[in-house]
Amino acid sequence: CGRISLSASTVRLGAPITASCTISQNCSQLYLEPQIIRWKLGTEIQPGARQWQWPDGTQESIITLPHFNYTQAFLSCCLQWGSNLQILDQAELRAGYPPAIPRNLSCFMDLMTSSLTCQWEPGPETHLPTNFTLKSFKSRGNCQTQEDAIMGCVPEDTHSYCSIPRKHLLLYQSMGIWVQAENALGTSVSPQLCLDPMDVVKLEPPTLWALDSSPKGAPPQPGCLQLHWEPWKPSHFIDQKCELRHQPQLEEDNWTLVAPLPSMTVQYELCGLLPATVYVLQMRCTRWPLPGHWSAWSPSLERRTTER
Amino acid sequence: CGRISLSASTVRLGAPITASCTISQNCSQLYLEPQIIRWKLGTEIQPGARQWQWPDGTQESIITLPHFNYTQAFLSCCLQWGSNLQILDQAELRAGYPPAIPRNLSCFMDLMTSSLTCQWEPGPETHLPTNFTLKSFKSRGNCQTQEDAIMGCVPEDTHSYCSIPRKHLLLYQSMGIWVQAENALGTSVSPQLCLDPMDVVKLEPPTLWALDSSPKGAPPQPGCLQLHWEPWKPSHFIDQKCELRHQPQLEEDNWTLVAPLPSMTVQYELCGLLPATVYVLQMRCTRWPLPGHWSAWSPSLERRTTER
Amino acid sequence: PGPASSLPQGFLLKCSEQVRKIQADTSMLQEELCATHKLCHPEELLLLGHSLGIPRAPLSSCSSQALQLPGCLSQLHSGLLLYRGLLQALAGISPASAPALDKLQLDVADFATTIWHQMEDLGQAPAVQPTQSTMPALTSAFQRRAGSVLVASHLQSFLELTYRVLRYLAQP
Repeated sequence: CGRISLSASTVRLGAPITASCTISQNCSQLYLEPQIIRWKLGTEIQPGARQWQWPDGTQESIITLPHFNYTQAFLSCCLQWGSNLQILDQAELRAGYPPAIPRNLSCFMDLMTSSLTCQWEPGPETHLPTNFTLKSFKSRGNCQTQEDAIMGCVPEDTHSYCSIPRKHLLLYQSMGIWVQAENALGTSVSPQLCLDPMDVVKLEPPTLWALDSSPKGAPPQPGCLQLHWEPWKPSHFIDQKCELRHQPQLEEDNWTLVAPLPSMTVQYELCGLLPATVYVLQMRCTRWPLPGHWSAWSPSLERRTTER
Repeated sequence: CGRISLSASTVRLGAPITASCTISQNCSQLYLEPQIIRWKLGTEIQPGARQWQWPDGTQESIITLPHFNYTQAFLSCCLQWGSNLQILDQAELRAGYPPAIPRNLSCFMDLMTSSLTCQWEPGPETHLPTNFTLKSFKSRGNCQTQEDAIMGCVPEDTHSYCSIPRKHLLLYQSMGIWVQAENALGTSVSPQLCLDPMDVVKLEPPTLWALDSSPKGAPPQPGCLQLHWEPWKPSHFIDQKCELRHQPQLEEDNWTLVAPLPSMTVQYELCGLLPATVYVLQMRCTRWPLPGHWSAWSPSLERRTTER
Repeated sequence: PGPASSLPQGFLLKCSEQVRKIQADTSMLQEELCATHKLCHPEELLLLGHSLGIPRAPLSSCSSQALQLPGCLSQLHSGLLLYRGLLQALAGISPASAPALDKLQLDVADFATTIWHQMEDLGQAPAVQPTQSTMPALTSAFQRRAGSVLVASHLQSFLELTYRVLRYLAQP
């Protein structure tokens, strides 16, 4: 009976939209004397439509909404019939913005799930359904050549991160990674990262213990602490270096750093501390000499040094 | 080289198991002088095997374990070769019990998910992988005739309940339901239920309010309370009857029952109570006059009756 | 005896409950269509319904002046099959409305079965169930949504009339 056609069903916010509605000949014969086609945007009648009749009796009306400022609305083509306005066709109009370039793309390798998780900032609200896809390919060196494309990773609804499963990864080789954002008004891509998943392994902090006696079983020297630490178990196969920081419990942010330290020791004597004082100690490690990220600092260990 | 064949890989706990191991001719030529085939159950050597050689040079040994009392063990066929015993083939043996008849099958219809959930008691441990399936068919009257079979409902691991989705149900007609349990040693079926899902709807309790004034706006009479209640919203389409119980707050289990009550009222005046006393009131409803289960009692409503 | 002495009390009680259940389902669908697609008034879509040829189910044999039980049950059954067919033709209107539409379809189908079984018990059921009449062609998403609003509105009137018939049949 009635059919709406649109210049576009999705436009930039504030842009014009032109719509036409044609009422077929057999519909007009539904005992309707020639009629003005009315347009409703939501529930409001819209002025300014131009209407004419084709030789074959078809009626057509065209309307332009100069500045469409709703993110979503229904445009209805109507005719008066009986006591109220009859809707003959309805089109859903949407307005918003093309996707901005996704920023701050960063990735880390999760050793427990062996998956590479990348996150990004999606940019300002577009008001339109926008699909993000994490794209990547296997490569070498600085990712100038694409060897095999990897299946696109589609994040769960509204998430701004995605995890590429182990079976799609080629460890110890470079891979090119970027994010693509797409909606009805356009597509944008983030700058490309080039990284080896193993270079972005996320390390959990090491575990730090204080021992009550020195190796020969004697109590620790005044102003000294006997320490032992172990890197995070799943990362034992990775060569690492660590660093220790300590400060008296009552002080604020006055850390003393002891670095570099090996990732494995049987026993380590830390001296030069004030006697009979409670110290707070923390440790972190990083893959080394191969590249990697520092782990977070370990939970604080609190220990009192012996009297003089 | 070696091949074990068993009388059965799964037996009742304590039953005998007979196994034979044949060592092919070309295996015995593997510079092995004629040898005694040894059997190991787990790590223990088993005595009492009988061995002979076939005309074609094949060696065969047969052993019977008179009372196999492990729920699970590995039986190995071995030969001495070099310093230690070589395992040529290995079979997994299992023992347990056939499934008992599932008992106490009961079902209820969840109005929110529109699914029929049935639960049962699986019976004693069988020590064997046992599959339970909730089987059902559409029927009429007292389920003597099977009209359409319904897809078996397989519970999630170790669960003793299963939910038949709405699309498999025919409401307001009888359906036959039973549980089948099956493992390597046998199959057992529960007695069959015959029910209309709507007759086992699980009703949530009604909501009970106390009103501060009587219909004409006057404060309630001494020893009276103005009440209002509403059945659980999703069950509004179901005709129900309800009952109210009340007792002074300090008393224990000395309820007075007011029944039957309609499921919907604008206002109800409950009198005959002690004045200036705090009462605890609860309400429950059931489908009526059509069959159904009583809902649980509603949470307690506490109200103080007015002074004389 | 009353107009429906041959109908068991249980049957009438079940039918009344099924009608109320379907009325509640239909209201849910109507609320969903109004909320999601702003199609809230069937009277705005009469012309469209006319041009699409969306049928209504007759209940002429059920009028209290000239109640004719076999004919009434048969019209109830055929009407329910018609509405079930219309609801199936409207599948896919939108993800938001799909659950309400599925639930409604299943409840309408089950009510039709309740009526059919009773007709069989009364020996009034024809050998073969009536086939589904042809469904209107709904070519656009809007026509399916508008069609749903109209079908829901027609179904509510059908159920309203059915409920009055059941109350009349339940009179002693």
